[in-house]
Amino acid sequence: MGRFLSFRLLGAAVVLLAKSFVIFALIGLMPGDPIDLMINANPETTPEQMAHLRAIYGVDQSIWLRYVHWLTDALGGDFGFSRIQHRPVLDIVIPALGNTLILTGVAFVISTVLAITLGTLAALRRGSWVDRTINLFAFAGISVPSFWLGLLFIYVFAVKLGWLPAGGMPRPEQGWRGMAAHLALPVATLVIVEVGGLTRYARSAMIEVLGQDFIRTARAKGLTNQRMLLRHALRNALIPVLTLIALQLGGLFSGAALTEAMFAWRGMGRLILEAILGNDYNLALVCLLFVTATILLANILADIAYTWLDPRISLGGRRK
Amino acid sequence: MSALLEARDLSVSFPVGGGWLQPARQVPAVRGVNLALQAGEALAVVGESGSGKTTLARALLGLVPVSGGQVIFAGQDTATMPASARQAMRRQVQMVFQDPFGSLDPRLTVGGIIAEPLEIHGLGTTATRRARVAELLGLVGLPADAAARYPHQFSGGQRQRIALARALAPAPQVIIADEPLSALDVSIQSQILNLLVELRARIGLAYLMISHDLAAVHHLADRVATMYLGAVVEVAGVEEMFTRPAHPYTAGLLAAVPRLGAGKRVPGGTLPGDIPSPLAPPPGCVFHPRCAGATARCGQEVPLLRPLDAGRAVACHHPLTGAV
Amino acid sequence: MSEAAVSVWQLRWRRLRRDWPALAGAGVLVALYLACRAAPWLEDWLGVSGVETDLLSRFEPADGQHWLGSDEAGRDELCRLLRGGQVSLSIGFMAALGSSLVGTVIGACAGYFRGKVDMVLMRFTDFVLALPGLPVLIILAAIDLTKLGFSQDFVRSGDAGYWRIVAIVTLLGWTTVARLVRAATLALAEREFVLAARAQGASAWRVLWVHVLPNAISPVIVATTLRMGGVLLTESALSFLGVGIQPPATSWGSMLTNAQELIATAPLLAIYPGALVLVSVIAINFFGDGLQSAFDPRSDPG
Amino acid sequence: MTAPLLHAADLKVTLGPPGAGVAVIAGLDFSLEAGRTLGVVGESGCGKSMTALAIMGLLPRPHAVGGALRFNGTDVLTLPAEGHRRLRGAQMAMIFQEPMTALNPVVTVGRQIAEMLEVHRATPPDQAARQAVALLERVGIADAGRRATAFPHQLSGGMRQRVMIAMAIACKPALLIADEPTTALDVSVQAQILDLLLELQRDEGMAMVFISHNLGVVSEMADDILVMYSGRAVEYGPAQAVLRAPRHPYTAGLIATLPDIGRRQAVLPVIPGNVVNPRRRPAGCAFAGRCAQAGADCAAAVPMLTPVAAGHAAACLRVRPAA
Repeated sequence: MGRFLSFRLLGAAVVLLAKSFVIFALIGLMPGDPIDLMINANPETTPEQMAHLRAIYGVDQSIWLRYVHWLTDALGGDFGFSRIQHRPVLDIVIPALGNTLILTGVAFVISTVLAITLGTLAALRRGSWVDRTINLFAFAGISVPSFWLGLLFIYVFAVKLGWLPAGGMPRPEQGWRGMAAHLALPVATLVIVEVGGLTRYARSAMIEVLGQDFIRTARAKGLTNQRMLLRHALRNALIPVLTLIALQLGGLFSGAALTEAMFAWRGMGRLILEAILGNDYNLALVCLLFVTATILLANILADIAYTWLDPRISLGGRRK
Repeated sequence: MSALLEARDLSVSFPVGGGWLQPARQVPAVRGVNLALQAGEALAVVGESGSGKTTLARALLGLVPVSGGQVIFAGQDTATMPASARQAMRRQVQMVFQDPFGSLDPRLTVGGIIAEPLEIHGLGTTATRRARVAELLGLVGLPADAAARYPHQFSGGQRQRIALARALAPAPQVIIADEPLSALDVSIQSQILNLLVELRARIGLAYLMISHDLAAVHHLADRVATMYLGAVVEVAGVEEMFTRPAHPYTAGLLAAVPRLGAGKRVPGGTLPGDIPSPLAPPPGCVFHPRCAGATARCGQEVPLLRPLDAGRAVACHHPLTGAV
Repeated sequence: MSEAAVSVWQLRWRRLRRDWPALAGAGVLVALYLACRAAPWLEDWLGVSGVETDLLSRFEPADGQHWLGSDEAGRDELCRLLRGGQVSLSIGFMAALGSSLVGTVIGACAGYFRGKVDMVLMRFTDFVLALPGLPVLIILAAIDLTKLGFSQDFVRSGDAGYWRIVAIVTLLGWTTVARLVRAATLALAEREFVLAARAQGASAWRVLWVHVLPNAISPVIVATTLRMGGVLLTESALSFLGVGIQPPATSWGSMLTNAQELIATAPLLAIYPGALVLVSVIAINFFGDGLQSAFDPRSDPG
Repeated sequence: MTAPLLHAADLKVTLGPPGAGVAVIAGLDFSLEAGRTLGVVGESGCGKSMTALAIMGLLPRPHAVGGALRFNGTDVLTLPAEGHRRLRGAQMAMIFQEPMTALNPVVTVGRQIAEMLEVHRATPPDQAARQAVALLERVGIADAGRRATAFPHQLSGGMRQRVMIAMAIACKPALLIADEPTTALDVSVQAQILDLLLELQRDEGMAMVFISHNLGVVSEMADDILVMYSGRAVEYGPAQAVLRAPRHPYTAGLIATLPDIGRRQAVLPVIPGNVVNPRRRPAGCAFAGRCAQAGADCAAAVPMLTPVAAGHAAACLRVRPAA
């Protein structure tokens, strides 16, 4: 286990390094480097001053050199400053990461539990009206543009009915009620968007498992339906579902980014969008790396859960 | 007479596991097999799953990479022969597979499937190919209009006939058949078995038949080789093998075949245990843990395949002598 | 014994023909597309425009001339929706097709050549798949194309905006198809009819073209269809954020750019484009799902 | 004479929705005394596996059943689902063809065996686990204590089938149904499993329904043989009588068509044609299309199972009934 973990963490570090370079390079291709922005702010800059500024900021160097510089500083704990907020990037990123984890965590737990329950129900009542209703609901969830759904929620529940806040963060003195009220709409949006695909996947995984020989054995053993489902079917059906969840963590985050933007939730997604659209590249870079690192860690956790669910898989994902 | 197709000290291993940093382990599937198929001969290879018989067949066809030894076709080493000679060999050596549902491409018509070897080897024109397909369909007992239909419109036995027609298309000298009967219903097996016998008599083919069905082998083969854990343990003419097996494993296999009309079974006398893992073969004779006649020597010294009497060889320190 | 020849595709068509939600989905899509193509004709007939701004008739309610009213710049909402739909649907189609082509090539290479090629390509696929999609898309959408050597003229033209969206959605969208094709190719390589062709000495090219790809194509068709829905959603999100289709060109997504401000005053203007995206994606998904069950290898005869 | 343990009277099974169903069993009669073995032989699609599933109450849905199927005097076809569930595993058990897929891949074999005792005997888990180890020893698995903690993929095919058997006999059922139990196994392992089944039957006195396409295997296991063709019994009687003096042309053909190790023939006698698809079963005798003795009368009506000797019956118009 220890060996596996250190091996995986090392692998994740390598991937993170590769991603940091890709993102660094991509951001370098965006219009308006810091010098352009300064020049725009002060049209009287002379070419000599421009060259000088470029040298100070290192913009005249090759992308490799700039990357190595940035990386050395980052490894030393210095992630630089945010251009818009004039604060060290880490001071902004850490609370935002916490907010995102609250939002996505709640949405993730609800959608996973809901998907597995609905998927199992649909699989058991295959072809019935229950199955068809769940299927329709799932299709609608997959097909709806999340930001548009968020808009409708805001219009109905905040503008028309006034039941819930249209967005923003709860104040600390509002306690858990404030948290719940502010979370309700973004979580509902995220859950509806995420749960459709998962439900359909859980359904087909369950149908697959229910058709397996060992389920017939379980019935031949005279087990009750409940025991057959909980002890034999569910755990086997969870294996492919978990794979999909692990693969979709990046997607979950993307969905969260849009939802955070809609509901002014101060999370990583909103921060990244603001940073990119506001040309705050250093902030965007660090945010993206933190998100990537979180996804990689979650994937390692998924792998560990995988070996626990399926004894045929050895740690490291190899089938024995 | 020189052999048409021959395995010389042939070994095949498959890598298992391995990743970015760990090297893969090699699992030996075929270990130093010497076996020669003469022109016009029907040679059967029998053995249980894990004996390496299918891998041997695929190695002879060049479908899996060989890790040691040689495959000789018509006196030439296939590893060093020029591409044109290899293509000629592929025309001369055809294969029939076990699963008649998997061995025919569902997207092609039966005519297209049978004509494919002709196309690959550039034999004939479109018109002559069509005529050849009709001729082949007749040869394997299918109506000529079958050519326009698709494989899923045929039963298992009919599909195995189609697979045979495809194998016969380029007029080969050898057909390697890997368990050609085991996926078929009992009443269909004998139809195909008869067809195989009849085709051999009419065309003068050589067969290499891989099978675990000893009764079918007895019906079809001239000579039989028994394999165990990747190695040939006994080779003999079919009558000698079935009446006086020399290797205890062959004898055990024969004894295990259920017989009709022998009355209800009396438990006892069966081969104990399972075939061992090729990753951890027992020392000495790999069969000794399951052998009733094993001695201390069997646990230490690997027996070599050596001639016993005319046309018969056995890899055993204490070959059996009596009849069963 | 004189049974008619029935190919696998004929059997699949028979199954699809009985699947009314799938047929309804396909019907809705075709109807939407034709309606979108008819936008210029409709504009002439009604004497309105979905392009020209008319600041004197902003926020008009629906009437005989403006069937769905007019928007914040006085353009006819219906005609604008139809023109936007042309762009959205065609981006969906092009990017889904592009993703499939890229994915098929990468997946087929990985599955057929295996070993190191497979390992490298699949690591790359995982890498792309694990990128936080939307932020990377936004960065890609904002990239200064002149820094990549494209001419100023091209970059400023409307075409660049269209093709940029198609390209970036393709760049991140091929992974599903690549995985599917790889899995299908790997499975097919073990099938005995592929072994049979190899035993005949068939070239790698022939094995891939005659035996592997035709048998691997059905999951690709399904994935391409479903991918179209995904592209529509992505395009609308990017345009909503202001980095997608740029004015004067329009798409359903770009019509939603101002939706957040309009939601309180003119909610219908925010609802229409999103509803059309929803309807199209649902139609695509129903059709794709129908294709999937019609193409299910388990209902195919061997 | 006491009532038989298992008795089928005009058993009919139709699979599929009403109106579009396929009659996979079209009227079947047999009975089985306690402690004896009924061998059921037939080719694919003849309905032999469906007979087993009907006894166990595991027929795929939707289905319709007809006739009667009495187990210990109770008609299991009309038994409520819960009542049938209580019988399964406790009084009737079943083993299958593929021991790999028939075992749950993510549960240890010890737990899978112990579960039987927990469900049907309410045995406490620790005690059930100990009994599972004893059962593994009973079916000839060496080092049973360690094997009980293994997962199915860590065992060989033969050992997995032994695990299935241990599970099946855990509650000492009166009836064991073995559906092609050795088809997926090698001959040497097949012999071991057949021996094990015979020893267990001798010690526990359970009755067995032994289903196989392999006449040789059935002949070694069965007291009585039921030969099925296209959903019906074509011949039924004591094993030796059926094998030595088959009366139905299908049985006779099936026996003649098998290559015999002791005797090499130039050409094997064959049954021409293909196995009948139950969807396209002809009126009259389903075998008539492949039968050399068939005449116009064979297509007219389904022949009834008619006694030809003591306890021996065949369903063919060409056999002369016993006096």
